[in-house]
Parts: sequence; C-alpha cells; structure tokens
Amino acid sequence: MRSALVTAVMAFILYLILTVGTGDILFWSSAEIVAGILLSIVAGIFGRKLLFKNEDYRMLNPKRWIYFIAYLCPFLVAMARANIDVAYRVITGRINPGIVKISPGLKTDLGITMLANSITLTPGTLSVEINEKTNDLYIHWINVKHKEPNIEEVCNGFPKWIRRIAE
Amino acid sequence: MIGTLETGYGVWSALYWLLGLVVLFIIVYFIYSLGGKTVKASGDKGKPFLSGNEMEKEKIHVKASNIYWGFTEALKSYYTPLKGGHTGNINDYVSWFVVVLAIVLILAGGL
Amino acid sequence: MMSKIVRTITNILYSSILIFGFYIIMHGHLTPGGGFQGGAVVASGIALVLIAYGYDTVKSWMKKSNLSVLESIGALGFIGIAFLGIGTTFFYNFLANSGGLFGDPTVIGINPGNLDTSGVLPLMNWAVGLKVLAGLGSVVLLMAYGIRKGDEE
Amino acid sequence: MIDNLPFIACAILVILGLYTLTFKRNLIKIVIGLNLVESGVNLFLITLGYKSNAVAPIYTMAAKEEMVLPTPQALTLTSIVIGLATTALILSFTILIYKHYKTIDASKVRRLRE
Amino acid sequence: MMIDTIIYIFLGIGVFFNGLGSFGLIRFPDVYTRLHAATKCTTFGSIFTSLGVIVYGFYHWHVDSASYGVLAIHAFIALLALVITNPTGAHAIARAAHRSGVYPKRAVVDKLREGDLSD
Amino acid sequence: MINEHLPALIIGIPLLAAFATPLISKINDKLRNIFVIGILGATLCLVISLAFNVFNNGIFVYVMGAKSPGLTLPSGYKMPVRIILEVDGMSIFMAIITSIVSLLGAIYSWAFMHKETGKDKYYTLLLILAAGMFGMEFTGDMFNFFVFLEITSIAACGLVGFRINRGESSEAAFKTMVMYTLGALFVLFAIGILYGEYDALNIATLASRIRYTMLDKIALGLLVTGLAMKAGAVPMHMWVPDAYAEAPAPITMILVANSQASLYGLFRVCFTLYGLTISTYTLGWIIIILGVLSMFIGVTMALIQKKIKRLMAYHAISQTGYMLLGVGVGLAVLSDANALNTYGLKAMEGGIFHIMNHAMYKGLLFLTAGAVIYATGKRNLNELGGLAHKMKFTAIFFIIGAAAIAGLPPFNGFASKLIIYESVYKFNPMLSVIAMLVSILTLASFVKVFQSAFLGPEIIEVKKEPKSMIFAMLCLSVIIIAFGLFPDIVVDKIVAPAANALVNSMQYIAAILGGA
Amino acid sequence: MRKYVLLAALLIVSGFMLLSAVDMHPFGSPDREDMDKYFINNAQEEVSANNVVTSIVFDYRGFDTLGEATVLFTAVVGVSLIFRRLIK
Amino acid sequence: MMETFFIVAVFLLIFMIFGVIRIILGPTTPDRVVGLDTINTLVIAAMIILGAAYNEVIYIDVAIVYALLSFVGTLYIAKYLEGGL
Amino acid sequence: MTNFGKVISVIEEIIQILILLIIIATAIMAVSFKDLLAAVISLAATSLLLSLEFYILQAPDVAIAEAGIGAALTTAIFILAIKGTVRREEL
Repeated sequence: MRSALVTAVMAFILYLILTVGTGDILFWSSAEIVAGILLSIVAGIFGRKLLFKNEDYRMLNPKRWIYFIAYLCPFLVAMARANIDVAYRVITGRINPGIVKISPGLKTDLGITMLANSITLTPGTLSVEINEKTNDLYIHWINVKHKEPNIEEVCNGFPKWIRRIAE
Repeated sequence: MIGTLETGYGVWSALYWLLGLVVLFIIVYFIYSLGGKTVKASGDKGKPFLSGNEMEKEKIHVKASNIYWGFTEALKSYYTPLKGGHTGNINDYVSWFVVVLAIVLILAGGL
Repeated sequence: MMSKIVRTITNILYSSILIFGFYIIMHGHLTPGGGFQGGAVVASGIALVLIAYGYDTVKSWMKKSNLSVLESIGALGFIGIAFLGIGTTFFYNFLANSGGLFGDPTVIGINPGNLDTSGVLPLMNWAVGLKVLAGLGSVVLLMAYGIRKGDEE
Repeated sequence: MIDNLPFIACAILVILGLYTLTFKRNLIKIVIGLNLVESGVNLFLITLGYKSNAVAPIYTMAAKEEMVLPTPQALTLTSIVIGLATTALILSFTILIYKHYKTIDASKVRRLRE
Repeated sequence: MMIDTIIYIFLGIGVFFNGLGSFGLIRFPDVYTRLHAATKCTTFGSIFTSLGVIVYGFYHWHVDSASYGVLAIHAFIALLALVITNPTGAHAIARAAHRSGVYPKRAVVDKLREGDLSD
Repeated sequence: MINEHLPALIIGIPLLAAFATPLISKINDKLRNIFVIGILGATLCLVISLAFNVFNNGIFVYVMGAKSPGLTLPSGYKMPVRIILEVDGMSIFMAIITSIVSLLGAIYSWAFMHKETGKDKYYTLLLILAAGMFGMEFTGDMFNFFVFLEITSIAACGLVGFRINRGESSEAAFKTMVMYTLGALFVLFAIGILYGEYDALNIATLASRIRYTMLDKIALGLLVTGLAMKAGAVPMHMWVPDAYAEAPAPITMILVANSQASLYGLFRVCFTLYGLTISTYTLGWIIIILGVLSMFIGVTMALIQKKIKRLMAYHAISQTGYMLLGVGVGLAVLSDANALNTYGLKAMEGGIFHIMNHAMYKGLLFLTAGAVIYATGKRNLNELGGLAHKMKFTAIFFIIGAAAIAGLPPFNGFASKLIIYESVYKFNPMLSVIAMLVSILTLASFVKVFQSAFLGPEIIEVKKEPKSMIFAMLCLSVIIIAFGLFPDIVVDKIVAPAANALVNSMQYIAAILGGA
Repeated sequence: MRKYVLLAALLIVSGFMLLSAVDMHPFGSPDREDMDKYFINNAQEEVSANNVVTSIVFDYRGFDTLGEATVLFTAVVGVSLIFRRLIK
Repeated sequence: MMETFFIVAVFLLIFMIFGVIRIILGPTTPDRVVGLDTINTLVIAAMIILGAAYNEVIYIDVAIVYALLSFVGTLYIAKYLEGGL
Repeated sequence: MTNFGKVISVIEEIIQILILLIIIATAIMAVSFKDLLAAVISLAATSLLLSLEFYILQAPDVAIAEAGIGAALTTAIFILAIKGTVRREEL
C-alpha cells in the first residue's frame, strides 16, 4: 500500500515534468492534473512490486538527493577524464586489459547499481559481472596497473559518495 | 413455369427430368418383378469365391489405391512431373507465386 | 533472472515506462502517439520485466488469464463506443463539440491544444491502448511459456 | 532519378524479401523475409505521402503551415500492427513445428505433399 | 551570439566523441574494449549533443516562446533515459559475452575465469 | 431505424460477440455454444432482411461515422472521405453463402469439437472469420478490404493449426500463413500504388479516376495474382490441400467460403475497378487460363489421392476453376455488348451460381468427411471400408454431395454446370469440352471414395454420428436438392442480380458519386 | 534449371517494381491531394483533435482501426490456442 | 543554427556506418550487439538533434520512446547469449 | 534566404541517401547471415533505421509505433522463437 503510494507520487512528478507548459495553473491545466493523478495511481498500483520491492524508503530523504546532485560534479569530471583517456587509447591503440575484482562493501541494491553504472561510465573500466551475495564487482579494466588493485585506483572514491547517498 | 431453367440453347427442367426418372424406375421395377423370385443371395452363394478358400474380411475389400490403377499407370508420363511439382516445400509455393506474378505482370503490362 | 544491476535498473525504469506509455495514450489526440503506440510501450515494459526477472517470477505476479480478460474488455470497450454512436451512425463521434466529457471545441490553427477535447477519441485511445498492452504483453508471456513447455515434457 | 530514391529503396526491400522467401530454406529466415517485404511496403506508403518542406500533420506546436499527407501515416500504423500480429502467430507455429519435427529446414518439413 | 558559440562548442565536442567512439568500435581488438569505446564515448558525445539542444531550447524559451522550453525538458528526459540505460546495456552485453565464452584478448589477468563465481 | 444500419450491424454483431466469447466461456460451455449459434442465426436473419432491401431498392450505401447513415459527401467535395460500405447484388449474394455456411459450421461444431480443449478460442476465431468475410464482401474501400483480408487470413490460419498434437497441422498452418501474408502484402502494395496516383481509397472513386497508366497495369497484376492465390488457383494452389485437409471439418467448410470471398474480391477488382476503362479481353483470358488449369490439374491430382480430405480439397480447386472459367468468359467479352448479351452474361450467371452450389455441396462433403474421421479416427482411404453399415445417414448425404459435385441431375451442380457448358461452348468449344471431361473425372474419383469408404464389409469399429452433425448435413442436403429442383428461382432472384451488379459497374460508381 | 527460371521471374518482378518506383510521382510532391487536404483542413473543426493522424485513425477511418484491433485480438487468441494445454 | 544541427546529424549518420561495419565484421555475436547498441545511441542522439533542427517539440517523444525501449531488445539478445531465458 | 534553404535541402537529401543506404545494407545482411541471431540483430538495426527514416519523412506517429514494435517487441519475439528452435540456419 505504502509502496504503491510512493510509486504513484514519483510517477505523478514524472508526468508533470512531461506535460509542462500545457496550461495556467502554474504550468499545467486542470484536466492535465486530474488525468495525471488518475494515471499515476494506476501506475503506482501496477508498479508497486518493483520500485520499492523491499519496502526500502531511504531514498525519499531529500538529504540524499542533495548528496546525489553534489556527487554529479566529481562524477562528470571523472567521466571527462575517462573519455580523454579512452580517446588517447583509441588513437594510439595502447591497451593493457584484464578483468579484476573489487569489493566495495556496499550493501543495498541501489548502491551497487549506482556504483556499477558509474564505473562503467568512467576511467577505462567496465563492470562485467557481479556476485549476487557478496556484492563483489568484476571489472574489465583497459589499463591494468596491479592485479589486485585497491578500490581507490579503480573507482575514484565513488564508493564513499554512494555510501552517503544510498546507505 | 417453375423449375425451368433457360440455358441459352434450350431449357432444362429438373421436375420433368424427375418425372421421367420415376417413369423409368417404374418400368424397370416392372421388368424386375417379372423375373423369378426363387433365387436368394444367402448361404455360400453370397460369398466371394477364390479357389475355394475362405477369405478374410480385409482382403475382400478393394483398397482405395488399387482403384483406377490402370488409369494412373497409363498416364504415368503425365503424373510423374505433376507429382514432382507438388513438393510440399514452402520455397516452391512462393516460387510458383513469383512465376505467376511475373507472367501476369508481363501480360497485364503489355495490355 | 538477469544480474542485480539489470534488475535494479528495471525497477526504476518500469514505472517510468508505465507512466510514459500512459502519457502517450492520454495525449494521443494532441501529440504523436495514441492507443497503439502507448500500448506497445507498456507491453515493452512487461517484456522488460519478463526478461529481467524470468518467467516464473512474472507469472506469480500477473496471470495470463487476467491479461486476456483485460484484452477482451479493451476490445469490447472499443466496439462498444463504436456501437454507442449508432444513434446516428456506427463510429459516429457523438461526444465531439458537445460540451460534455472531452467535449470542448478546440481552437482552430496552431495551438498547444487542450486535453479536454475531441470527443470519443481519448476513450477509444484508452480502449485500444488497454487492448494492445494486454494483447502484446500476453503474446510475449505466451511465447515465453510456449518455449518452456518443451523442457517440462 | 535521385528524387525517387526512396521509392527505389522500397522496391529493393521488397525484392530482397522475395529473394529470401524463394531461396532460403530456414523457416525463421522465411519469416525475416516476410518482415522485410512488410517494411518495404510500409516505407512505400509513408514515402507516398511525403511533401518537401512540410511538417507532420499535427497542429500542436507545429512550426510551419504546410503539412505532409496524413492518410498514408494512418494506413501504415494499421499495417505495422498487422505485421506484428502475423509475425507473432507465424513464429509460434515455427516453435510448434520444431517440437514435432525437430528441424526447421523447409526441405525437411514436408510431410504434406502430392 | 555568446550562446551560439556555447552551442557550437557543445555540438563540436559531442560530434568529436561520437566519432571517436565509432572509430574505436572498428579499431579495438575484442568485445570488452569495443564496449569501452561504444558506451563511454558515444554516451559522452550524446550527452554533449543533447546538451547543445537543451541550451538552445532554454535560451529560446527565454527569448522566443514557451514551446522551446518543452523541447529542452523533453530532450533532458531523453538524455536521462539514455544515461540510465546505456551503461546497463553495456554491462548486460559484457556479462553475456563472458558467459557465452568470449574472453578478453591480450588479457593480463582474468579474475572472473579464475574466480569461483557460483550463480 | 434498424434497417438503416444493417450492413454495419452484420459486421459489428459477430465482432462484438467474438470479443465477448472469451468472457462468456468462463461462465459455462453450453451457454457459449448457444450464444455463438444464436449470434450467427441472428446474423443470418439480418442478412436476409438486407437481401430483401437490396433486391428491392438497389445498391445500399452506408457511411461510417458520418452525420447520417445515408450517403453524404462533404460539401464541395465530389468524393467520399470516410469509409463506405456498399452492398450490391454480388455482395449480398456472397453474404448469404457466408452466413449459411458459418451458422451450419457452428452447429456442426457442437458435437464435433466436444472433446477438444480450447473451444472458447475456437469459437472466437470462428466468429471473427465470419465477420471478416462479411467485411470483405460489404466494404467499398480498398484499404478496408485489405484489413479484412488479413483478419480472415489470421483467423483461418489459427483454426487450421487447431490440432496442435499433429505436426502436419502446424506445418499446414505455417505454409498457409506465409502464402496468405505474402498475397495480402502485394495487395497492399497495389493499394499503395493506386493511392499514390489518385489520392483516393474508395473503390468507386478510384474506378472513375483510373486512366490506365503503366502503374495501373502493375497494380492490376499485383491485385489479380494476390487474390487469385488466395482463391486457390493453379499453380498457386499448393497450400489448399494442406490447409483444407488439416483443419477441423466445419472449419474446412468455412475456409471454402473464405476462398470464395477472395474470389469475390478478384471479380470486384476486375469488373468494377478496372472494368470501365479498359478492354478486358486479355484479363479475361488470364482468368480463363487460370480456371482451366485449376479444373484440370485439380481433378487429376484428386484422382490419385489417398487421404479423404486431401482428395476433396483438390476437388475444391477443380470446382474453383469452373467459377473462374464462367466469370472469365463474361470478363473477356465485357466490352462487346452483343456477345455479352448472347452468352457472356449467361456464363457469368453460371459461374456465380456455381459459387453458391460449390459452397453447399463441398461443405456437405467436408462435413461427411469430418463425420467419417470423427467416427473412425482414420484419414486414409486405404484403412476405411464398410462404413455404410453403421453410418447410414452419412452415406446418404455423401451420395447426395457426390452426385451434386459430379453434376448429376437433378442436383444443383448439374444446373450451374449446364449453364457453364452451354454458354462457354459459344465462346470457345474447346473449353466446354474440357469442362465436361473434368466433370466425368470428378464423378470417377467420387465413385472411388464411395466404394472404398462406405461399401464393402465392416472392417473397422465405428461410432454413431451425433445429432447436431446430422442436422447440419441435413440442412445442406435440403438446400442442395431444393436448388437442384428449382434452379430458375435461384437464378432469377439471386444470381442474375449478382451478375448484373458485376457487369454494370457504372451503377456501382453512380451510387457513390451521383450520376457521374 | 529451377534456379534460373526463378531468377528470371524474380528479375522480371523486380524490373516491374523498379519501374513502378521510377514511374511514381516525384518524391516530395504528390500529384493530387484533395482527400488529404480535406482531412488537414477540417479535422480540427469536425473532430476537434489537434493530431490529424489520430483523427483519421479513430474517426474518419475508425472502421479500419476496428479491423486492426481485431487482427491483433485474433493473433493473440491464435497464439494462446497454439500454446494451450491439450488435457483439461 | 538549423543547418548546424543538420550537419551534426549527417556526421552522426556517417558514424552509424562504423556500427554497421562492426555488425558485418563482428567475429562473435557480442561484437554485433555492441554495434547495434552504438547505432541505437547514435540514432537517439540524431533524433534529438533533428527534433531541434525541425523546431518540432513533439518529435522528441520519439527519442524518449527509443531510449527506453532499445534497451529491451539489447537485453533480450544478451539474455539469449547468456543461455538463460 | 533562398540560398540558406537550398543548403538545408541538400543536407536533407544527403541524410536521406545515407539512411536508405544503411537500411539496404542491413537488410542484405539480415538475409545473408547464416547465424540467425546475427540476422535478427541486423533486422533490428533495419527497423531502427526505418524508424529514423519515418522520423525524417515527418511521420512521428509511425516512428513511435515502429520504435516500440519494431525495435523492442519484434526482436523479443524473434529471440524467443530462436530460443524455442535452433540458432544455426543449416540445422
């Protein structure tokens, strides 16, 4: 029940973003808002088993969202560096690849997912496989420096940020 | 008149034909009834005869593939390519469609 | 069952796909889209959940028979709306410009448009959308079921 | 000549599909061929309705007055959904054929002949 | 004109990285390195091209009409969807490739093959 | 009130019932059967009342979604923009066949399908198939025709593959589906060409605009080939025996009507769409050649068949040839008024009458074959024998059907074949001789079936045939005998208006465009 | 033999297809557009929808859409017929 | 401004050819999927760019649909390669 | 101004030609691959680019339908069918 409601509210926000600029109640027309409420309730009922499957509402805390926005800055910088790095490798063709294992020690699904996607988008690393129980990530690294790397080398201190955001 | 169909050359009436058929049937029955009534089809007379041996029921019945055997044998040179054409292969079905399409397009296009 | 990352992303995307599909159906008479497109989007969402969680999990959440009932209801709704117009003609748009539900006249010319217009079109969009999402969703589910049946026997 | 390039592309797609249907023996390949023919026909319909320097026939926030012809788009919409329906049904039959025959080679799937 | 320059720069960066990614797709030796090029560079490039559109939309929202704002918002949502789905798709492909028996070429180390991952 | 909406109701009510059938099946099986039969019976009544309407008042036009059901062209526009249903003599003729056949098929299915699973889906598809055929026959719009063509294709293929425990059934459904879809796609391509040239989809409007350019010729070729394929003309007939033999018997009967609906489409295209602007001599000869090939190859292939339903399927091809021949002769002489009046129209009447007769007796024969398979569980003629001892009714019905298809008087097949022989003889004597030869061969092959299946000693176990099956067969037999005894009434009241409707395409166009 | 006849037929068909493509009106400028002009000019007034395509799909040619929905329904019923259980 | 967007779109299309080449060459199936994924991304970028070029707001919806749904196809192929399903 | 419009129309033509070429190339690949999975991938690429072509031909309605149905659902159905049968063409 609660999960359905929360899902419905999130769906409603998305609907409002999609239909911005349709009327004069702030940005929306009244028909739009009524339709949006009805539709998001339906979406909440059908989507309740997925979005908050574990009844885990810690992402509703606004503090975490502020952290998330703050996290984007180092992330984008790292991403730019990654791309320049890959560009260098595309042009010169100098690669030294391998698959390494790291244990970031994140507990929640969302945290590990965020980390994996961040890793995929940043410096020469690509998450290949995940251990479902221990949340260990197996990472394809385009330029292997050590065979047993520590976490800092691979993921630029993302786990710290993500621990603050998602756990 | 009801039941009369004009065909262009002449007319056809099923009722008259039926009437004729009935008359014919009566005549035939009349001739049939003139014959002797003593002969009955019971006993050994009714059985098929093959060198005096008793036959199994299945053997008496003429199988469907044996009927018109002579006909198909005589027209073998016609039937062999015809059977060969019906391959049951979906590619051939489509191929025939394409060939007919090509012919019809040529004929209709040259109209 | 795919990896945890894919499943988490599916959780996030599923409700977005759902509301986006509903948005496309709802705005069929204003923006590109409509019943078919929105229904196909939602059905793709069902296909996404199916691939991420596997057939058995999805089967425990939603029943195929429910989907087929939904499909019948959608089809009946569509043809029912068509029959409702039979006071004048089959498929007559009896709600347009009438002032009732969805009955506002639209402004002629280029304008953003109002949701509350165009008569039976939104209703038909919804009927078709329900039908298509249930139909395509059950096609995918049924085929996933059909290729499994060989393993059991 | 270059003006009618999209039409020629449609014709090529149709011909490719026909080629697949006649020469490829795999049943799923045959379905792919059907899909190609259908794509060609859809593209043909849409191309028929195109007008240069025009916008889509939707009045919401359109930039120009001139609009492309709307009827072919409605027809194509119908045609696409029909194509999906046929594809789904025909592929289901393919799965069933494989269960019974243990092959999807058209030259072996022919218990029905003569 | 300032805003135009920014848009040009964004578009230029986007095209450059997209091209680089596509080029890397041809140049790299195996699936995983190609995925590096394909996901990272094209995502990055697409972010910048879309950013160009978003800046364009927001600027003209301010100057011209409200519909440009909607353009920017919708482009942003498309971008968001792209950023969420692309790395996940890359991960799925990489995992599938490894499970289907395609191992990295010239690999220094392959912990996944050595490791005892039971799933 | 209800009279105005008849065509829409005839298509709409079976569709509505089809959508409701899965829901009703959840309640009760018996209720569903009664519901389906009731709906089809109601449709038959509606068709008959529409038929009276059409025969008395001429062409019936119904505009979908307009402000009034009658014809309303938009002011200032001399063309229709909405979908128009246009019912003339030919359409209603086909609709009568369709409704009779589908009603009897549903009645027959009650007992025949009793032991099967998935009956709710079976009945749904049956209703959709019937509605699709009505749509094909009534519509006056090319794209709408294509949509209904696809509906019938998909529903028919789903039903052909009904017996999923037999691999052959799936194979037949696959092949049929590929052919149907391909034909329909080419029809769609032709519609696209026509639309691109004339910016219209209405048949009447297109017919009045066609200038007969190269593109029109290509479109004509595509349409003729696609529709002739679906009607089962040789050499594109190979799917026919597969599909007819593997479908359940009542479905086979409806499939015959379905093929004839495509035949109707072919005639509509040739006569109405292109008949005005061109000399149809070559087109007529194309159709005649297709017909003669179908007749001859169909019957000779039938002679050597061993499976009972496959044999009958080849006969269906052969009989389709008669229709193509009769109507093709009419088409070939369409522009020659003298020849048309002396024998062309008569040949067309024969061909069209044969459509109805064929649906009836071929339906009866397939139903008897279904009864044989139901009673014995065997399809191969070599394994059958002596059925007449137990299945007396079926044997009698089979004799009636066989006599009718072979053209023995006084059954209905003779009446239509007689007309075809005599009028075709004036056109070209050779064709008539071939037709008679084919008739003799037909008789020969049915003698074979009767001898091997029904005569001889009892060699296999036989179940009794249920009442509903006997009832359906009895209805068809009564129709066959009635048509055979009073062919003139049928020809004058139903067939002649149909033939006239095909020939007078001006009338069809004028009903929409007003005068023209 | 079969292959060559078939290739010839395919070539003829493709020739006619290409001919139709070349013969068609020039890309981007349809010959006549009276029916479509009617839709574009009157759809907003009659149906009061801004999207002309939707107003054609559901109003002017609604019957086609009914047919299309039926096709989809039929296909779904067909697929569920194929994958049904044989024993109750 | 508009012609810039168009030129960018042309570049994106040229890059798509690389993806197609990868689909043709790709020694293994995962390589081909990577090519498809690249084309997907480029098509979405091209759609956004072209939407801006035509000044048509409503066209961007297509790009959103595509971004959400191209993922589904990729996942199906990946799942097949994994051997599950 | 006219010069400006001319440039844009030339660029549009280039876009058209490129897309059509890629469509035909992917279609040929879909026909010629022996590996059915690769053929399905090519078919997905074809329908993807077909959708872009619809988009450029100013048919966003059809483009959405083709995107949803062609890219996601058709691929899914084909993959399910290949899973239910065999992957290589010769078998």
